[in-house]
Amino acid sequence: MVVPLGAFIAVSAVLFFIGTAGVLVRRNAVVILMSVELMLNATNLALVAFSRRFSSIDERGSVFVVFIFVVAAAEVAVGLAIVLSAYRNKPTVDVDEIRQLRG
Amino acid sequence: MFDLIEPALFALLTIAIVAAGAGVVLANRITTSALLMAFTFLNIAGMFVLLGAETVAMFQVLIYVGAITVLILYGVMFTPQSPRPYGLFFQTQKYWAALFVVPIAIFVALVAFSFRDSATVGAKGGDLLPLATSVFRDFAFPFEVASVLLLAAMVGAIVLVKRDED
Amino acid sequence: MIENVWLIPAFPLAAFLIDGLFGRRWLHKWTGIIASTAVGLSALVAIGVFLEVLGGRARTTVTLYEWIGVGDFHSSVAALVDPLSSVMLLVVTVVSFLIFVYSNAYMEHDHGFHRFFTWLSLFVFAMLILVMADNYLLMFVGWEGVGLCSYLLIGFWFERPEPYVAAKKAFVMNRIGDWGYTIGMITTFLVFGSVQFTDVFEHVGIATQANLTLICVAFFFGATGKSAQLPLYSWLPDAMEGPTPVSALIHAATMVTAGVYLVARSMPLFAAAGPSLAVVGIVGAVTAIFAATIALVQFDIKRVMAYSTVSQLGYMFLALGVGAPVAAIFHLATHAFFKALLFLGSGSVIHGLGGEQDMRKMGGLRRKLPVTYWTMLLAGGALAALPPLAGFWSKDEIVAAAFLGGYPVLWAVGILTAVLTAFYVTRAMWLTFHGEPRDHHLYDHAHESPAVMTLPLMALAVGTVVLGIAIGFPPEAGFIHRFLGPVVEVEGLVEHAPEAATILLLAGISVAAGVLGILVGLSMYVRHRPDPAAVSRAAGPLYRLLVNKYFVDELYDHRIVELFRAAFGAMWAFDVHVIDGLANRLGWLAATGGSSLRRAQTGIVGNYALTIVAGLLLVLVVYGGYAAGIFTR
Amino acid sequence: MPVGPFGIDPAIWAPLRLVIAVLLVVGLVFNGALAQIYLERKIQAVIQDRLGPLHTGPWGLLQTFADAIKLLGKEDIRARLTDKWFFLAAPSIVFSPMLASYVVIPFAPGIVGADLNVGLLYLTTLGSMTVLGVVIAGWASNNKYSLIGGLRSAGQLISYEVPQIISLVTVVLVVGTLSMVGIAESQPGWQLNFLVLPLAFVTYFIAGLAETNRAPFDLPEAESELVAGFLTEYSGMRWAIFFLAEYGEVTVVSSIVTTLWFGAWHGPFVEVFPLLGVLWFTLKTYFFVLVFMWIRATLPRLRIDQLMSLCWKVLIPLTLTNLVVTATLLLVFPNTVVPVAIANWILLAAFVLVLPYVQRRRLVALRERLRTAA
Repeated sequence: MVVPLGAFIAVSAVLFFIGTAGVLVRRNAVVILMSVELMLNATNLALVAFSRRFSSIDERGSVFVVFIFVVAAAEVAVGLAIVLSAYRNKPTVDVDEIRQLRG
Repeated sequence: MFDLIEPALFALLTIAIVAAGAGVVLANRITTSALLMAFTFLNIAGMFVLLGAETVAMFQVLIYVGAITVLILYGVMFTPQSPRPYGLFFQTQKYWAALFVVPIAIFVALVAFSFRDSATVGAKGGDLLPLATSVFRDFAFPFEVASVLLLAAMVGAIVLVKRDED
Repeated sequence: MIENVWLIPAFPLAAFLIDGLFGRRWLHKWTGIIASTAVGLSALVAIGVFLEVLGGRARTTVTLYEWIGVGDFHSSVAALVDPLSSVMLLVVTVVSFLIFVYSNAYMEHDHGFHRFFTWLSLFVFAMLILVMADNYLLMFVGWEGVGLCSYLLIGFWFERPEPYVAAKKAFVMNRIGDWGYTIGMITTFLVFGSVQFTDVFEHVGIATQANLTLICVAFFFGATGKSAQLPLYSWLPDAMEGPTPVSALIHAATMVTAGVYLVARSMPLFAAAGPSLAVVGIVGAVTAIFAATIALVQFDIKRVMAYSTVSQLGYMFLALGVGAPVAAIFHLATHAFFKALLFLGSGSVIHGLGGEQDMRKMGGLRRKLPVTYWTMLLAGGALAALPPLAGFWSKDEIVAAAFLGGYPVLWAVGILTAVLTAFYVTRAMWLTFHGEPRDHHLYDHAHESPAVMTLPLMALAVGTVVLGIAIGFPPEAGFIHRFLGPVVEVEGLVEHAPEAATILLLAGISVAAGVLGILVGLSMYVRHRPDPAAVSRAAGPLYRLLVNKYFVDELYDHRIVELFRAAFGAMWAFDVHVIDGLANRLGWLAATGGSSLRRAQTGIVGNYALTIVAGLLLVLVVYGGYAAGIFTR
Repeated sequence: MPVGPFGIDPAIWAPLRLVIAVLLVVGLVFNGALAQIYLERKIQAVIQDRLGPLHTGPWGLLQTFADAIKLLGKEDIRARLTDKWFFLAAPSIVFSPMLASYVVIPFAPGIVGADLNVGLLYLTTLGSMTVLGVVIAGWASNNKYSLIGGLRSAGQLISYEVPQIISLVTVVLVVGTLSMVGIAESQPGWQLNFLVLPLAFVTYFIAGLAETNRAPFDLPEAESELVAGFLTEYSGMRWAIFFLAEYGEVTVVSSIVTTLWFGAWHGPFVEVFPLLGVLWFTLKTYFFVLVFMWIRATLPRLRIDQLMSLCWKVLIPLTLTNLVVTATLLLVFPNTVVPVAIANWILLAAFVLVLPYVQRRRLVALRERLRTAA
């Protein structure tokens, strides 16, 4: 492998911040979920890169990636369920308009 | 000859990932951003293959592209396509945001690139065997806990969305 | 018989429980009978005990059970049977029995009949505990018990405001006295490590003079509260609002003597603490003369008796002060009989006149209430200390002891008080029984009391006549001296070997004082030489002073009560503004804190995400800083 | 570098091998599809006691070519309101994974695209990607039938993926490796995995049917309800690509079945002529394609709820028990396969006998309820 580790980390960092920007900027709940997925994937990339580079014998990093898969899947499922049930009692998906839980 | 292809592939994949990622955030229509997201996942799987972690790549595609994207697409289909185009263009604090983000970005880039040591060393036999052993032997218990988590999420999601047959 | 000495208080207690629990619904009139029989039985046991002690039985302590055993402080419910306590038991039970029988008739038409007897039995139970106790703590239980019952019984007719105001006053004054008693008790425990009489009196030597005087003065202050001496006496005249038997029993015979018994019992302490005896003597004498002067101008027959009691108690404390405890106890016994008789007599007069107490409306009742008249005449004579009667023997001994003890001033005061006493007795007797009836309507309706009331009067009359000679004949050497001497006399006291001549001389002088008082009284009221009305006009300011009881109550009200009211006002203000203020301030702090935090909950998911990312960036920066060694250089 | 057959020196044999593989794949897929269409129509005809296509060429052989030319000529119309880019991308998203899955299939002892040691996992992953294509097709054509068809088929594909993967895992447990070549070599002569894991074969085959939207599970294209499911808006060559993809998928499933259960290219004289393996392999694969067509012609279509309940209530429990049983037996008797085989056959027998009995009881109960209701 010729590509240095730093490159992978840089890509994952960029992707991570794109995801964060997505979460902060977009107002549609589903797009926020997608951006969160992007962030998770960025971490996956970094984890695998480190795992391949430093612990390729027992792939400790990749184990975490497996768990991130589990968590991501669960998160999307529950996230969508929440969005849909919120949508059901107020016909909007715009995050700023769902304000019933105001303090 | 091989050492030329990989950087090229890496560059290609990076461009694809960053472009698709930005696309997901900037796209006006949600369906476009959903599919761009799927495309990013595919590219990241490519990155994994590039890193020599085939199993993880396979799982990545199987889980992210196969299941999560479809789930998100379901979500997209159920929620209304809002007429007003969303996007960055109506934000007023653009400059404030930039001011805030740029120094942090530089800082992160510095940290990221500080890992300048040698390239990643791909184990010969791919990562199936080591990954499988460590997941099912050393991390067996967390694996069980993860399965319980999944079950809980599944039940939770079903209960949340179940419409009482009124 | 001594072993079951505990039967004596047990009977009144049982009577109290039975009357109290079943009195209202079932027993009604039977409560009186039950209570009287109970006290009668304890009187018999008391007589048994007295005879046994008389037979030379040594001082014994009958313990019922170990009451408190905390660390080195032990106090048990135990009775101390010795000549002093047996005499007191005898006096209390016999007099109570007679008064119980009397009140059966007196309270007959009162709807609170059963309640009266319940409280009366409880009172007798408490008094017996007080007298029998073998340590200060158990005595204090009795002490408080009698205080409570006096409150309940004074305020018996609580429908009218005066009784319960008087009851409250009595109770508060007693409590102030009890405060003194408690300090005394605590100091004895601190100094001697125990409250048992036997332990305390054996180790008197170990205490310093200062401690001893503190203890004695504290106990004496308690005694003044209970026995209505000078600083805390003003509750007794007001206590006359209660029914007459109550005044007779509590405010003549028993409760008021508790203070005298306390000082007599703690004689070894008082003897060892030099100045305290002098204090007792002086306070006693001053109270005697003070109360006597007020009694001169009272028109309410019961008030006259009340002030006379205060003055007689002053005599007893005078006796204790000059170091003649036996004389004090002797006078206590005799006074219990003839004062109870006087009160009951006036009670039957009031009963006869349908509740009228003002002597100015009476007059010439001699023919209407013959038995009451004769019995009260005897009691009056005893009070005025005429020779054959009981009063003369005991009062004469006190006055003699004062002279022989080296206190000529106190002796003079004693003699002067004797004159005044004789005068107001004759005045009272004359105004009620002799002369022309001033209110014919009352006079026509007046009728002699029924046998149930007159019999006790006669029994008491026999007591006043016989008692004096029986136990006190050879002055200073009578039966009572031989009986009580060893227990109460303490070596440190003034030894006075009486020659016959001085005794006769002193006796003569005191008799002369009494006769003088009577003659002056008769001349004023019978022949009107110095007509009482004219004298009172001439006296002018002095007369008004006496009528208003030296403005003592007003003094108390203005000085002390106002003082307390101001103090409590300040405390109330402090509480409201500072403590409540603090609590409210805390509440306010929480509220405003909460509301300001509430604004952070905008409900917009975006804001929450932003804060999370900001946190993340902060962590990143901090980590980066450390990684790059910026912070650790 | 593997030595070529007939002693060709390795330098030449390596690229040659790849070329042969690609040619084989292209040939199998495209010609295969054509042949399958023809075969399908012929078999259906024979089963329905009719003749099938006759006039175009001897015994109607050229019929599919005629269809192909027709489709090529047809105009690929696209409705204006459809989502332009997705509408066009959908066929390729469905077709390309099918084509990509041939890389891993071993046609002959040496001849395989790439011997990935995660071969089987690679196949399942590609299998799951077609779902995306179907959903996009359904969504992009912007009409109700296609949307519902797309969602239904996505649901069906995802739920049937579970039993499919579990049955594959059972085989992997027995064989021990994920790479297809390894599995193929593990079945010399008569040591077919079919004899060891028949139940896994049956469940995989049923799941396979559902994966390819064929026969009893072809609900999305059910003419009666959803017109053509997600295919309604497609016409001309785009529609043809979808069909090619479907037939290709059928071949992929049958080739997986042959490699995993029926000893891929094993057959008489394979050691002598390795290339002969290709012949055996194609024969076996096409035998199963025929079985696909046979089922298509005989079994009636399943309702969506029956389809789902079959998957979740019957197939998944069955495959899970199968997996658990095989795993425990393998652990208990480490290196012999016999107990596993016995257990599997018993389970299969149980499954086969119990099913009709349960159906009959449920039928009786249903009739009972109807009678009481009436």
